[in-house]
Amino acid sequence: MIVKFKKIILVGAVAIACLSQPILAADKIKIGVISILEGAFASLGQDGVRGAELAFKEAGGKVAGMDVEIIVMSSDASPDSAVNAARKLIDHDNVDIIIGPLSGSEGIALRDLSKGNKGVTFVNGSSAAQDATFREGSDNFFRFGGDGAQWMAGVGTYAFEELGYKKVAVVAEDYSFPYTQVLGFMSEYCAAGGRVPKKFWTPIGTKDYSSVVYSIPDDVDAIFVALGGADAVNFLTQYDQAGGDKPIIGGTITIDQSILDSKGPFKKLLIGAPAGTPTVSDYEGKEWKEFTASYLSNFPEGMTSPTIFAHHYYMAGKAVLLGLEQVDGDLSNQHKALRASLNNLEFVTPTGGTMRLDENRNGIIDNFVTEVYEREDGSLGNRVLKLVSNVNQTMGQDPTAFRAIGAVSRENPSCP
Amino acid sequence: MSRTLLLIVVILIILPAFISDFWLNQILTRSIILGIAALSLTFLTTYLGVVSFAQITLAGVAGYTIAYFSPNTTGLGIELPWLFAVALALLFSTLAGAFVGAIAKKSVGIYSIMITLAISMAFFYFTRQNYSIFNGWTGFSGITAPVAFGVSLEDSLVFYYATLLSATAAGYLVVKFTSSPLGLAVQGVKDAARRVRAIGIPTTPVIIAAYAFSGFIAGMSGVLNVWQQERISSFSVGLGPTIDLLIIAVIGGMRHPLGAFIGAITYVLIDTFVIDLFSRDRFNMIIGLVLLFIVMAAPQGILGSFLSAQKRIRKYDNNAIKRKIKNDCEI
Amino acid sequence: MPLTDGSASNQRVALNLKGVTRRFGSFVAVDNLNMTIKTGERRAILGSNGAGKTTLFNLITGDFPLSEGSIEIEGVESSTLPTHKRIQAGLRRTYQHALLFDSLSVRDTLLLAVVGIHNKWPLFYPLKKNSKYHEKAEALAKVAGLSSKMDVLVGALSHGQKRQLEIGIALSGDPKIVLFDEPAAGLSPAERPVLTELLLSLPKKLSVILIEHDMDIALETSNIVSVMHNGKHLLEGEPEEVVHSDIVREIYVGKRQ
Amino acid sequence: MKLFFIVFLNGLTLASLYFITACGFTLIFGLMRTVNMAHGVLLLLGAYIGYEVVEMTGFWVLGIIAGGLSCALVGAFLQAFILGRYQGDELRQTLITIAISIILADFLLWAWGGLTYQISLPEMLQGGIRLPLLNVGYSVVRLTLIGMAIVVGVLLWLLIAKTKLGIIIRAGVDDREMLQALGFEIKKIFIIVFAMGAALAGMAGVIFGSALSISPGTDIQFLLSSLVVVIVGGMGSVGGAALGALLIGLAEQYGLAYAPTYGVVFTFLIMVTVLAFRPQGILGRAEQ
Repeated sequence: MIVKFKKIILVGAVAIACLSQPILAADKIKIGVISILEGAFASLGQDGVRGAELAFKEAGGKVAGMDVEIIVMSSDASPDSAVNAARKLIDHDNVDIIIGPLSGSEGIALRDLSKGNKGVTFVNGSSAAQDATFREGSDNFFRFGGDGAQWMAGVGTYAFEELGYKKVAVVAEDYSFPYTQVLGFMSEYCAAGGRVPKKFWTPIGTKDYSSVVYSIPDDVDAIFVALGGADAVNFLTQYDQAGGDKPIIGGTITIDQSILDSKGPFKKLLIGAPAGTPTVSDYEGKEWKEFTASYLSNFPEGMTSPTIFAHHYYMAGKAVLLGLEQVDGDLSNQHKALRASLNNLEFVTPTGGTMRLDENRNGIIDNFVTEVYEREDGSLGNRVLKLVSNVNQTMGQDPTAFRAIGAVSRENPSCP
Repeated sequence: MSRTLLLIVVILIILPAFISDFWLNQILTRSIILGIAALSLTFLTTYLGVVSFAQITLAGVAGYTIAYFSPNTTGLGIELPWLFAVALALLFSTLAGAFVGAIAKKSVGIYSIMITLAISMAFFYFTRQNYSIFNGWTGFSGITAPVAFGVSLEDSLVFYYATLLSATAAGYLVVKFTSSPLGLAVQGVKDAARRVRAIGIPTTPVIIAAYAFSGFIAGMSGVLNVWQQERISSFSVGLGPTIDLLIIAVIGGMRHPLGAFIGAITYVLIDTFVIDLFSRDRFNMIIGLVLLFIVMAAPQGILGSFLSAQKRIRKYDNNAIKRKIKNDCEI
Repeated sequence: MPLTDGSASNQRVALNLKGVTRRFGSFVAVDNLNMTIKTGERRAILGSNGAGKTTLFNLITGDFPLSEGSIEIEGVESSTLPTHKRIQAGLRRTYQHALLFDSLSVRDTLLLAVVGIHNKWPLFYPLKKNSKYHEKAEALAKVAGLSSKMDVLVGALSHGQKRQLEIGIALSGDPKIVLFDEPAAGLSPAERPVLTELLLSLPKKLSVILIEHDMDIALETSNIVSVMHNGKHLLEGEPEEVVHSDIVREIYVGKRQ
Repeated sequence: MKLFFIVFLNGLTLASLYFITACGFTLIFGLMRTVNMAHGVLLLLGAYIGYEVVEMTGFWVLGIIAGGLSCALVGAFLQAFILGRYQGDELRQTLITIAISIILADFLLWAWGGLTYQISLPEMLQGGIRLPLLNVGYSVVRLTLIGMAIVVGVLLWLLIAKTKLGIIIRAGVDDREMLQALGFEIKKIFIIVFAMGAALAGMAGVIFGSALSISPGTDIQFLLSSLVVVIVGGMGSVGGAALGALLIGLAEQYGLAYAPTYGVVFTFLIMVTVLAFRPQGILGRAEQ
């Protein structure tokens, strides 16, 4: 027993020695980046990380005379994993600022986490659920890229007025981001006089949409599709195979370049499809060309042009750098100065607009109404139809009225 | 072993004085919570002889109950005094355990694996799709640990001790349960179910009781988990955590309640630091390889291998010591 | 060596089997079997391997459901009762191949056996060290000759000790009918007289059915003998009479020569 | 009413797909009592390899063969060098297949990335035709699935009922010890069966990737659907797999059409109901 006792004490002592940590001197800024680096969204998440890294590379890896250390953590699209990643960054790596996350529900989770971690400033990556800032906002959680509803600005009006679609059916995934996108589309579309008789909320990862395809009412003029990745490919393929010929209106990630680059006869359905997005990969603007060139030279292994994720993580990184520069790296008093400077920040975005925050710490953005077109080589791309400037979170509507619509859900909004 | 256990507990009590908050929250506390969940699995495996994939589901039932009946930022649910919420959570997880037992009562071996896996997936999809109780994909967030008897469980040190106390209680309950007549009957069912009936004890209630008890233990972990994570969602009851729990139980070894906790700390360390040591992209491969290695090389898990190695060494000592060790190893 | 007096006809019926039949697919293991066991009766069942003897036991205890027929235990129709209810009604059995809880100790096994036969089973609370259940378990161990092995794991017992434990379990509570399935199988010549002694010392009011291939033990401990062949109950009678009947010579004794 | 019939057809075609994907799983389980948790990832592997081959050669059938063959090789390797050592230790085998599926899935993500792949169909299977009575367009490849399922089912039935290997397999389902006692090289037979099961998974993957699409995560979905199909139909029975696939396929499609939100849950409810009343599955034999 005594031998055993000694052994245990020894093991315990070694363990304690291993566990104790040296306290680091604060002569550098630590920034954590959370993105999805595993599972189906991994390649998108990697592009998000590239965006953030690009911002810091352009700044020479320094801000306000201090070194910037970047620590990347992976989540897996689940709110739980995003929170775990953030906890590790906060408690273990002692980061000052967190950039991320990528997807809707993760953003809501980090906003809640931020409330209990006032010593850290959270800058959202590309997560676009409305509620992350609009309801129950947190004063150390900032979002420069806007939400999924803002990303649809202009589309509803365009569909009703320019394309003359009187009735539209909705097919969308069943979680917070598509809810927000549908809200963005419908709030304009319904106000313009359009009707949405039927909404299909399908579980994410649904493979077989055939029964949804056949349930779409015959009398609608178009289908608003807010599906991402494989879901979009599957739905469109099956719709095409079933002989479907209604025009498509795309959600922001439905007309993503990765889907336009996928192979299959379904693509002809997409030609001419309008969509809303804050990021157009082959936008002709000067700032965007510079941004793309910088992206390509820094990441030759990256995508052929920056995705919406790279774009938004880049803006987050840029905002952080500008804010830190303004306050000269002063993070005292729970980042009070930095927060104030972020709230008042104005800078030129890669799409040439001016980024600034509203009172909910949510970006007022420039949004594009785009159209899928066939390039000369037969591949598909997006071209800009319309630029909608200064889109705020209430889509230009009266804030009180907008808020009265209530939190987005499967049933809300509704205009059958 | 009981003396060793005592020592471990003493070390765990003084440990917080030496470690950072991160180690306390994210490594120790999280390990112990996972360990309690794994204990509910190793209990079933060791004493009833079935492998249940439904333990995360049972923990989830308790977790969702706490979320629903506590203040949260979701706008769903009813606020109850925390003691009521905890009592309800444990009641529901126990009942859910009984339900799983009632469905899986006739199944052993791989059949029990498949059936419990299917049940847990049904629950997972249900939570993901249902918004009126479970708030779907997003789940509940902003749940905070209560102030219990004047101290706030939100304080990480207090919470750590509460967790440690719960783990000790869970271990004690398991030991007590297994030596009660019902616990003996559970072990009897594992060895020879027909004989249990032939001494006048119906096996169905015994099996259901074992699952219900495991539900209670899993529920303890579910409650603590929600308080620590401050959130719960369909992901918390998905296939990932379900398989993780099995990995934990296997790594630690299923022969002794302590194995669950050894497996948990090992898993948490890998989970937390592999991303630092190796490429973050290949994290799952590392986990898979570790699991493969342990299953192939040390089927009794870390604790099991340690115990049998210890036995091999002591074989050469005199008989008295041998007997002592034998007793030690079997609590 | 009759153990009961001659007034068998006045005795109560402990176990009544009527038209008991069990089929496995097209194979009839027990075929329309009738048998009445009176209280205090000691009956040996003879028959070659595959005659359906053990299946009959499994039917009586409810390990297998009946295909046809009925079973009355102590006057109560029990054909559809689950095993544990029949046990609680006073039925006990041993298994041919010891069916025991290898991971429990002898004490725990006997405790379970004692606890199990109670209708309101005190399963849920831990038993106190000196409770009546412990006393009863100790008593059973004494009968079975295992008092010194109380804390040994059943898995570590010798073959003979396991058989003793089987018998100990079968005598727990207040048994009315005990079915012994080849209790002497695998026992050494030295152990056999001990078993005979044990069987002979059973309380007089106990009804016993014994399957045993050891003729000496079977005849010595029984006062009535049944012969089964191909699932059928061929005949029953006084031991001497049956053993010397032509049928038995042909199907059973004949085979041994 | 029209919708009702179309959804029935959808259910039937989806059931065909489920049947094809579950066959390998139930075959391996039936003979070897191995719960092959790597079934889904083998399916994904076959699909990726099939994709590459179809892209390279342009021949769809070649893709199916390549997908099947490569999985057969991987399966044979797994059984010969890893799983075979623990035959009879079912829990450990299950755990090993879980570990393998984690490793392999990560490898596939590394090799093929997170994008969605669709395997190009031959000209004649592309697009849709108009169904006569219902007067709606319907995908040709989906209709073909019914035929494929029948072919797979019949071939498997012939193999099991008519060939010597089949007789051995059936004997093995009933009594593994007997096989060994009769002097069959059970190790070799197990390797062959596992390779066959894996090949079925691989081919199913290519078919799946052509009819729908594949991406990381497909493996888990199909492991789960195979599991449910096999549990409902009866573990280890090909007929059971067909019946289970039919039930699940129909439930899923009717769910999707009439109650999209809880469609997935229906599937699992059917399973729980079956389990509660018939734990061995509808056509399965009782566990012992």
